[in-house]
Amino acid sequence: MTQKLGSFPGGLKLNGQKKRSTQVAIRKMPLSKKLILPLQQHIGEASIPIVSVGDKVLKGQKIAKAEGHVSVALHAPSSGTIIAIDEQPIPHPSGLSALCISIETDGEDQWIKRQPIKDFTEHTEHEIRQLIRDAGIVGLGGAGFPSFIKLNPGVHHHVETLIINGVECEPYITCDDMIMRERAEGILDGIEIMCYALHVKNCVIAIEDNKPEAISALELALGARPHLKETNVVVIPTRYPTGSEKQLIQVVTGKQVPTGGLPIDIGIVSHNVGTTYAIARSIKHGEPLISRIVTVTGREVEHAGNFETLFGTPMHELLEFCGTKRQPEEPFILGGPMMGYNLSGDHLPVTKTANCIIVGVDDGAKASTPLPCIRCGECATACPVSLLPQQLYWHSRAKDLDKAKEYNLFDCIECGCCSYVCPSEIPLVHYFRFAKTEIMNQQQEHAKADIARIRHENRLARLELEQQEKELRQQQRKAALAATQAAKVKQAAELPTEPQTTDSQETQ
Amino acid sequence: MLTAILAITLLALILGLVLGFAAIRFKVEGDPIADQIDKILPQTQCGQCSFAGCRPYAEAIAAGEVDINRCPPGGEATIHALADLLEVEFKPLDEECGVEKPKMLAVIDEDRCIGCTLCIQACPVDAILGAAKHMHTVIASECTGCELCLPPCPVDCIDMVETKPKPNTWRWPDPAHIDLKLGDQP
Amino acid sequence: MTDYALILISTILVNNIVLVKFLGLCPFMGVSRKLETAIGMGLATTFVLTLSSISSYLINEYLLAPLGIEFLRTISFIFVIAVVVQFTELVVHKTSPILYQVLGIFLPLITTNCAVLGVALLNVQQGHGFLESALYGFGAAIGFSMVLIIFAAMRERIAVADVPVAFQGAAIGLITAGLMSMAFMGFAGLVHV
Amino acid sequence: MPLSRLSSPFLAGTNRVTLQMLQLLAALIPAIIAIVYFFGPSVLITMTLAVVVALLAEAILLRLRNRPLKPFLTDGSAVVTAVLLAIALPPLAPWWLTVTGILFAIIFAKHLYGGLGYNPFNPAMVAYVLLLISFPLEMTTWLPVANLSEHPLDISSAFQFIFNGQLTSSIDTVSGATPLDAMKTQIGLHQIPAYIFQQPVFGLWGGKGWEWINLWLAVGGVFLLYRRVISWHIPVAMLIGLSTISLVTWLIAPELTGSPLFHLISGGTMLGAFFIATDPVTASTTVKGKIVFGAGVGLLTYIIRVWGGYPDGVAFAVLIMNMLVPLIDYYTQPKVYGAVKR
Repeated sequence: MTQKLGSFPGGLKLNGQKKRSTQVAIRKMPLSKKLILPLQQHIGEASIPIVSVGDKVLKGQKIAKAEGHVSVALHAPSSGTIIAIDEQPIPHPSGLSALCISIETDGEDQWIKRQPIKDFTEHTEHEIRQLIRDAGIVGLGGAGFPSFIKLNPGVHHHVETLIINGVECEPYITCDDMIMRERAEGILDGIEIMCYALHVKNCVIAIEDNKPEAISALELALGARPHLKETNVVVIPTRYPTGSEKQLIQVVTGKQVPTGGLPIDIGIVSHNVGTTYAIARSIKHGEPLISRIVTVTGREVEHAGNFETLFGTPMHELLEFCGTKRQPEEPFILGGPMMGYNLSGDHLPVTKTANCIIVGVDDGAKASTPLPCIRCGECATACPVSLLPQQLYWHSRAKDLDKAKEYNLFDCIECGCCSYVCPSEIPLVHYFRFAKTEIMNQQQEHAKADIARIRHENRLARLELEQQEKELRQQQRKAALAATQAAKVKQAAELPTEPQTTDSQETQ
Repeated sequence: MLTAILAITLLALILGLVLGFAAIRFKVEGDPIADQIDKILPQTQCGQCSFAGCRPYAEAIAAGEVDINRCPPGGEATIHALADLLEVEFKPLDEECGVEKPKMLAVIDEDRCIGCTLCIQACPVDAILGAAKHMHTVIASECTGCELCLPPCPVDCIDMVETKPKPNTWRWPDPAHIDLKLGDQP
Repeated sequence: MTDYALILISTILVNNIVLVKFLGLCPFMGVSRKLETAIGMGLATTFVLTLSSISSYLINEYLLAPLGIEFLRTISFIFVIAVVVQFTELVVHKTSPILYQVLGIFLPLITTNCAVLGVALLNVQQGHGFLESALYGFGAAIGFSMVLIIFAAMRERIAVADVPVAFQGAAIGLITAGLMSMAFMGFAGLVHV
Repeated sequence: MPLSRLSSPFLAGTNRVTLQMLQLLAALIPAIIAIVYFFGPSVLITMTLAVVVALLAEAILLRLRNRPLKPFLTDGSAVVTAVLLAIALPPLAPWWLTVTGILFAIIFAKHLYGGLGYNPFNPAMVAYVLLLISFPLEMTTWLPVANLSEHPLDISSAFQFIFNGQLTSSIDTVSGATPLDAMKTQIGLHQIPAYIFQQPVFGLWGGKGWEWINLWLAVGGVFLLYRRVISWHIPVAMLIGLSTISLVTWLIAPELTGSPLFHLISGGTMLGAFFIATDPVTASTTVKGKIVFGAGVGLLTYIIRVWGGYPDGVAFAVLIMNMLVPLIDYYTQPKVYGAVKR
């Protein structure tokens, strides 16, 4: 059933470089000695540790609980003992450190007792969502947004379409492709659970036309499940960045998510195929999210491919396992070549949002000195969100952040199309990221300044009040004194013979 | 000659009337500009601009008595914002008021604090918790780094600590500075 | 009717008060730093210029001419313009205090704006009737505001350009104004007034 | 292997400023050949002189502002400005005219604003207008194409004329009006266009020789469109703008000026539409803005040509629209994805 497809402006035709890592099936990364688990592996509040140093934990045991609404739990990827809960460098463009739990594995890899659910329809949607939250499931497409929130349609929203995002439009990354080829059954189980939780029937699995094997695998699996007749595979023309949530919604349904709004506002929910599979595992097999498929590829990698890797595995072990010719501290890319960021630390752990590691981009950009912007408008034509990157660049460079906000800076999805087509090779996305963090920092500063002003004004008011009370008390005392003195003088007038000096009391 | 003088005085009379009427009709009260300026100032209430707090400094600027570059905590960004608002030329920070330094937080060394409450009275935003003869501590989220609590402390147990950026408050480096030297980047 | 249109075209485009007749240059340079203030100044000047060119015509026609005291023309024109500007200042102060603060000294400065006095005197010199002098004042003001707004938008962009330090600010502004007036010479001869 | 970018994206396309400028120069070659064919080789001399002076001025200025020389000299923007100015100038323009023009363009119109990318006015047109206003005589003396075909001008005599002013070969009259100029002066004398067209300076539809130059410029322009160096919005908007207003006035008052076709292929129309108005630095950048910009240039060109004081209005029209670009860009922002209401 070919649905009429919409499209979005701009975008790029990129060389997929996918063949490199899809020749071999998904392999399992052997267990490593030490696992480092950052507590902040998702968007929202970091989770709070519930274990202490020295505890023995089993595989799949919860070691940190969710904190606040937008947060999920964290589980031990393998059995062992907790050796440290301290600040460790985490995979982040800043290279800074954050609170992590380190586990020394004992090699037994012994599972905790799991409660798989045979028939999820017996549970209410709320219970299903709680189970998914307790299993620590987050969006595996790269953002890491807690999935249980996107499974809650809320009171006044009716979900019309569930989109399963198997587009994977960024070059080099193939983890979604391989998971669709080898684990189509698991994905369909996940779809059933999500359709139940969202009360939705119409489900679309969107796949780019450069993944024929994945398309056939899923269509075969769908054939065997007649009750999923409302679910169908939709083949999307290959174009970057179709995989971005808003652009995919525009292609599949032709509708646009309002700025600052969520897809649920127009009755659409989208999930990554990896997340769908993880949801199925958490409900049907009671397994929390403790590992994910990571693509390791690039010119320097001998056995490029996809690896089921436990979270916390140090990246350099993964790279050595694939035979990468790389000196320590040599930079590599985490994520895709268009939206990922470069890291160089060796002991950085694999986290829930690490979908791909690239060592040596083949057709990478050459080092160059950027020329000034000639306002040619190529970037505006290439922008899938129809922004004006040349104006955003102009104002971000001038640090005129209000103007940058006026030109919808925060609608920029940082896809990199503008930097790609820029004839002056200006790092446009870098300017926009700088402007965004500057604006956010400024907003925090203003919020703090407003609080400081209120506290200052309250303090002045309080001091004012105390001052008035002191004066009041002084007046009362003076009045009382005057009264007593007057009484004395009257008394003295009646008994003229005994003059009394009263000034000594006053100065007391 | 007489008619000329008469004509001019007549003209003056009529127009004077018009102006008098207009002056009454368009009376203006309050000074909204001072609030706008106050909104821009960083509210550290530190007094480095030689005014008792940010509000007095804002009122002085609105009245035009003082320059816009006397606020070290606000630094260049605040001066740029004030220059934009008031349509005046940007002037670099006045050295005499102090130099722009990264945001600092006051921390009390708990071994040496004797609970004398002098710093509590000095803090313009009540960011120090404690009572007489009891341990004092600074509320980190409320401290504006104005350093007013340093002088009154008899045992000098308060020192300024730079705030370490965390991954979610980290800011991307400014590409404008590294623009031309990009070639030799790693 | 067509000659009214010709007056308008000639005052706005052909001999534009700022770029061709080089009148009213100080507010032109002073208030063109930001677009919003330029628009505010444009409106204020249009209001003042139209009003003052009408009132200066009336005074010249019904006060100075019958009494034969034309030699008082300049002083009385200045007088009227000052009053109109003071009136405008009160109105602006009341309606938008921000514009009042931002225009600052340039609002009272309209009194000494040579364009305003220039238009009044040119009206008399060219013997315009009542409607003609009103149109002439209005056209000159529209010309002034239009060029001021265009210039302000350009200066906002140039303010961020990598201009050599010696030329930043008013210097590059003057050069840009010079190039603009060169471009406006294209309209020369458009209308034979 | 170090990464070449500080942050993503790490891939990059092949589009470069230098490539764009080279393709623009390539697109000009057929027209240059036509000019040499009709007006003799003098334009080649003017062009080389302009390019040399332009690069020299650019080098000195970059040195003064201690900017790296190599990236800015090789981006080709100075060469393009020089070539465009040389084509716009009369073929036998004296050397000092070209030098003053190109120096003014590179120093005042470009580097004073910060060099490539920051100048609000098109440097070539600023120089052309400066020369047109300051040296009207030299700027309006064109070799009449008619007698050139009888005894063509060779390179040495052209060189002689450009550098020291006298003419060795037997051509007596040097000064002759351009077709546009001739049309305007004749109209001034209340001739009707049909009769004016019989004069030798006019060819089949426009000026003799001029029509071919404009056609070859249009061919170059189409090549640029095909290579996506320029977008179609500005040239199409300008040509449509020009032809609609000329069609309207031609229907109402045919005696006022020549036919729309005449205006399309005479003077600097095609050069303006495809090569000058589309200069990305000084033109509008938004899609709707480009259409407004192009239409504006077309309208103003026609108004100045027919009612203005100067024979060809393209230069003035481009400069005036360059002035309006910041305003146009501000008011023609595209609708952003998910914009609820604009």
